[in-house]
Amino acid sequence: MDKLPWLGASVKRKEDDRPLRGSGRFLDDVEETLALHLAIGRCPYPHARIRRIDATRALEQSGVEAVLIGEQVVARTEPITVLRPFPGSAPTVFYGMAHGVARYEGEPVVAVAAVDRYVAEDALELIDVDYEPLPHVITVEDALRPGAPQLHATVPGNVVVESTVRAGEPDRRLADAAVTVEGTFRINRVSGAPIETRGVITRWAEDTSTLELWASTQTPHLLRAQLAHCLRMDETDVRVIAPDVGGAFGLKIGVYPEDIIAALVAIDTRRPVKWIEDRTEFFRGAAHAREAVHALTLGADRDGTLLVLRDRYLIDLGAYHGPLGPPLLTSIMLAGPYRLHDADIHRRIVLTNKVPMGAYRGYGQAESNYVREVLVDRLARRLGQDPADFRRRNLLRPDELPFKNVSGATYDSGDYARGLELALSRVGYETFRTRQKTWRQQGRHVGVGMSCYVEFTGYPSSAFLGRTGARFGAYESVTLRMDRAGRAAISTGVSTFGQGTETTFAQVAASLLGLDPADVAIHRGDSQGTPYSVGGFASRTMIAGAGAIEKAAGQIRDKMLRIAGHILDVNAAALEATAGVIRRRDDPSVQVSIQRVSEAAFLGHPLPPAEDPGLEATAYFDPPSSAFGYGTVVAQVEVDARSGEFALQRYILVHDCGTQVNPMIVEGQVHGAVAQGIAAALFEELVYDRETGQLVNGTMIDYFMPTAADLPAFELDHLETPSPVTPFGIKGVGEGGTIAAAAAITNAVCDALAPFGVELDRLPVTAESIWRALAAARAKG
Amino acid sequence: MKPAPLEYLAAATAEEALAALARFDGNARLLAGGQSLVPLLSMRLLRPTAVIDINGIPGLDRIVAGDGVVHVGALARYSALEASAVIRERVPLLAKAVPFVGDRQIRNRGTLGGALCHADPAGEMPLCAVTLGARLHIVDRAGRRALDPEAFFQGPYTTALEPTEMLEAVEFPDGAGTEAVVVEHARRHGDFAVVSVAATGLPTPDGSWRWIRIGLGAVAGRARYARRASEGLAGTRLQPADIEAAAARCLEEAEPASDVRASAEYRRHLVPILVERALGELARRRR
Amino acid sequence: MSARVTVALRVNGRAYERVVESRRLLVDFLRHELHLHGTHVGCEQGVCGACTVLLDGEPVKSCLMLAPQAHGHSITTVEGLAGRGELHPVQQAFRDAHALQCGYCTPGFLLGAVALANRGVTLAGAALREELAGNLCRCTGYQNIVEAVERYLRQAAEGRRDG
Amino acid sequence: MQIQETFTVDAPPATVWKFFEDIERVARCVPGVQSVDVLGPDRYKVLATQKVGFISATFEMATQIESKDPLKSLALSSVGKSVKGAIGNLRSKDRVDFEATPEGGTRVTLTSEMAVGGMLGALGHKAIASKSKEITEKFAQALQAELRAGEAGR
Repeated sequence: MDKLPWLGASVKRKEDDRPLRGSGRFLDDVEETLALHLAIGRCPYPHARIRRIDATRALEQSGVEAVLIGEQVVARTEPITVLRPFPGSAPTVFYGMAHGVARYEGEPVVAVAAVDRYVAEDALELIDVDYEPLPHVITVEDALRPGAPQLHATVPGNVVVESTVRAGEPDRRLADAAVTVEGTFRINRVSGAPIETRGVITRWAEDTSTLELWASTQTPHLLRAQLAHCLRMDETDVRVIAPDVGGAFGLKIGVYPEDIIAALVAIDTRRPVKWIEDRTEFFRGAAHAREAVHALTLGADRDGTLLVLRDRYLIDLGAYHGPLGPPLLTSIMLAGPYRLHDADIHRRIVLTNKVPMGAYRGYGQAESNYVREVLVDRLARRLGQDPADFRRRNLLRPDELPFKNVSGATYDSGDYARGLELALSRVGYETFRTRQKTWRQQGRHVGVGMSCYVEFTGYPSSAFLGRTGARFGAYESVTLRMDRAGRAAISTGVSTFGQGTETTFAQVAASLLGLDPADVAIHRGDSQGTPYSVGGFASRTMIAGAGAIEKAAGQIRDKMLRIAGHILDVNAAALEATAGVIRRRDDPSVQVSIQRVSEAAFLGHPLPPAEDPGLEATAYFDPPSSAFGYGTVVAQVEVDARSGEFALQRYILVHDCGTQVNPMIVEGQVHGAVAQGIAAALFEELVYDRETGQLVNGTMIDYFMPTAADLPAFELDHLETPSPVTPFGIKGVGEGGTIAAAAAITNAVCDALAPFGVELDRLPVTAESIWRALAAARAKG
Repeated sequence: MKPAPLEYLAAATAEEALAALARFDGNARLLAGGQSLVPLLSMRLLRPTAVIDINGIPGLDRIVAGDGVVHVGALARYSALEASAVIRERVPLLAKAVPFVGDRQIRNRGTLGGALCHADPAGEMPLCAVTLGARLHIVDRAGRRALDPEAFFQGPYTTALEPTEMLEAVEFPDGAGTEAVVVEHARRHGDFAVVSVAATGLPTPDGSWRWIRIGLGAVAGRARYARRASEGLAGTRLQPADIEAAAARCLEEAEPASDVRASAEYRRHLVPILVERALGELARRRR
Repeated sequence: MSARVTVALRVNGRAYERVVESRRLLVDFLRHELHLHGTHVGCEQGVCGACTVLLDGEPVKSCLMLAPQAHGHSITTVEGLAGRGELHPVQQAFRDAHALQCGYCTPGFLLGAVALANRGVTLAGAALREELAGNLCRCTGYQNIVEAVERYLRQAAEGRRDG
Repeated sequence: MQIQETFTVDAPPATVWKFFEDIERVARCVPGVQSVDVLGPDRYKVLATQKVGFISATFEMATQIESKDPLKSLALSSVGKSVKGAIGNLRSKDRVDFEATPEGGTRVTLTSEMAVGGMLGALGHKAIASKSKEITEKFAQALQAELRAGEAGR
């Protein structure tokens, strides 16, 4: 392969100009002069029978055009499909609007379309819904109790699915282990909380019976597939367009009830319909994430060799399967970067009367890392070992890779211990331990905590996904076309939500075609005119997208070389494309510009005999394997042992995401993920009142998203081990930063308070939770 | 969410505002900085028939010192308090408290009077008013009255203000030469306090302190002046034992509730800690 | 006094006069009546700061004002920062430092930074982070935003010294 | 949140029970209740205004008698939404238990569980908790007063 000049370059982003000038086009920036605006009435109760809806007074209001109720939605649509159901799951019938029974506070019950949002909200107040509140369940433990309220007749006992992963001889190992530690951990329910909420615009064309839907989505094609199914339409008759997306983080995957509602209202009224989610709706409608309870056991030899892992965990799915499905990676990544052959992992996915769970950056991986790494530290303490030494002993070595973990995932490459050592050296670990003793004598409680992770990025082939029941593939696709001026254009179904794909895709294409990234235009996010696409999630876009670009660009480059060879009268094999020209490798003075070659392809001459006009290729790439990033976080905290208050003084992350297409963007992705990791570890939690079943803090006022003043400066180091199994050695990078935060900080606090024997087992870690843990430790003596 | 229908009136004078309040018969709201009022309108938790914008009333934001008091007009914005040399020198507690309020944008719009009328139990402005023993000057069409903070604040988000009355100004005692400290524990920067403590006093040349006053925020339905603790410190040198005793007394004032920010128990735990921290800091300020 | 009132104001130097519903939020007025879409809505609860504009030169949250309140005032939105084809120095600093990802919160940060420079403030580190705490960003972890604003404020200070 | 109030009156359970069969009279003891209309057997429409701080709302509630165990207990459930003031929903479950005291009086135990929905519930969480406690207390006081007045009038 020719060398790739733009791979590894910190090219400034193509995407930046629009939002910097305020000329970005986000969903609500798409103005529709004739549009109707939707307001959605939502169930105020966690669980209620809807006995009657009377919209008479609302329909009499001037400016009100239509009212939609659940009865109509159920009659005219199919329930929302699950893109990646857990194999064997019992279905939870989830329509675009509740009919008969609503199962979470916030479930759509009625919609009003009016000339503007203000009027629509006025009308909503005039609709009388006769509710009969039903008994509800808020915690997974309550949901499993005999006699608990049942959410769905299809799901007896509220357990959607129960499954086990076993490897080796876990029972024997547990019996043999010289030391075992157990812990029960509660992981908080959080929200990805992009600054732009969700939104949708629908247009119905009566003449062609086709629907156009603009949505703030990560997955235009998957949304189209699900929406068409729900509306009983053919995909071809549905077009989905994602404009600029103001942050997504996993919760903008697939179809949501509001998409279906807006489509039906557009069909009924023959008018464009706009729905912009407000923040109060967001916290009661957009996917929640992470909540789980784990009972984890680890066993080791006397010398500190990790022998076995056992987990019994419950995932709180909320009231329905969301459009994507529950996290699969919790089980798959529980073993982490350690040499572990024996495990027994038992999972139950449980229903509660809460907002359906969905994906969130690090889906499943942040959860399993937290429980494992916190318990690893406890195990090290029990053994009287330094937590760094314990990890050194058990981390997989480069020569042991590829390594198939207890759940069947195959780690491809990396030097896990090197990441750990680098992170430890950044904090000055050995010196720190000495200074820590001095500080303790002075009454200061400073601690360092570490957390090591391996990160599953990309999907290992469509066939693998198919075997696990997914209704989408692992591939990504592009159409690449040269224009007569010699510029390239990429059409991709991936939308732009901050991840930098427009720039990195251009860098890969430019490198392969001998162009400057500025000469590669990106058309994205429109299901019409782009090949079938899966979308931007699961840290898969760059891996799969680069593969598709490589194939398409290869075809175009070969054709350009043939045309250039014809023009220059040189064998194409002797030519190369670079810096805007095609030239002889051995004599660069013999050259023709790419512009001229493109023009020839456009005009149809001069072309070699039997060569078709045009320079255009569509390619799909289905990655054969996943690639595994890895890294270590080291956090340093100082804790006030009286009040529980603490300061996060340092946050060091060393990570390896393989080949970096654009180091500037990689660093930005890591920063953002780290901030979200810290946010979920220290600040954020969606709190439900167990008795009333209501969300207590569903506003930005009470959901504590951190500000610039709440986060430290992050210290980042990179390793770069190209993956042997992906195009250009790329590994995904968007999610890694979230994974190790909670454990590293928890371990740092426990380390600081080790003289008191403090153990923390719930998130978020707050001054109050530390104070409680201190009190518990003191009570234990 | 969007506000429900309402009428808007921009009052050019206090008389106009008061006349409008009377005309709407208790169903109108005064709009000052709007930083608490507008979100409540948007969430449709408040739906007055009208809002009466008092931002255009001249002189309502005056800050002047004289006759042993500092007069601060109800419309004085946080940013004006931050920038005011009079406040810095003569009501240093207020100057110390303002940076804890919200964020830059909020401080550019929010007003002292608005915050007092909102009467948030965790608010910094009620805390200052209570701690300093401010006088709140109230006006309606019939005349004027002045209230002490204890009489003005009646409970969470509840004041003695009648629907036809307007808070016109606040008088703080001239605190030239006093030192002041505000200490807070919050869940994130700029967030409502879990517990806040205000402490102020006048250091004397002999090393003792006079006019010590301690206030507690977010530990009851309204901000509390810790009278017993404060009086106990008069004339002391704020030695560690004095401070500890005062902290213990402050705890007696606390009747906190649990909410999403913290439990009542944790608030109680924090009270003496933050009081000690505030008084310790105050002691170190002695010139 | 009525449910509809006339609002006359200047936005980005240009005079506008419109009759609006009294209850209309300033941010909705700017976005949907004047079609200045660069000012974004993130919460309508006065927290996220995406709707930050300059009111007579000072940053305020336009979801916390009713449109009629802007009568007689001068407003700057992100569209008013730079002319066609060029970037304002603060925009350039954000681009250079990779201080934006999805870009939804960006206009609010830009306007806050411009107000700081106009006040002649040069801040860095923790003090700057506190100054920026009225704007939430979910993509960048703030790291590069802080760096971009530091860089821009330094530059602006140098410009003042040289000028 | 469940709130319980207990008081004792000097009248025997039979007298107390009789009073409680007149739901309209009982409902008027709830602070803030403006009107009670009979919708049908054991079904009522109750209009009540509640104020927490500067926020007030008038709720239109459908109240139903869920169970009656003469001389022993009575259970009511109410559900409704605000028709004036702050937008919100409200549901409550109330239960009254009667127990004869050795002195010939009746111990009345009032158990109330109230939930306020929507933004009102979310924002006023803390204030509403103390408010519902206050309502229950006042309700108990008013009942007691009514019952005692009844005794006096006997």
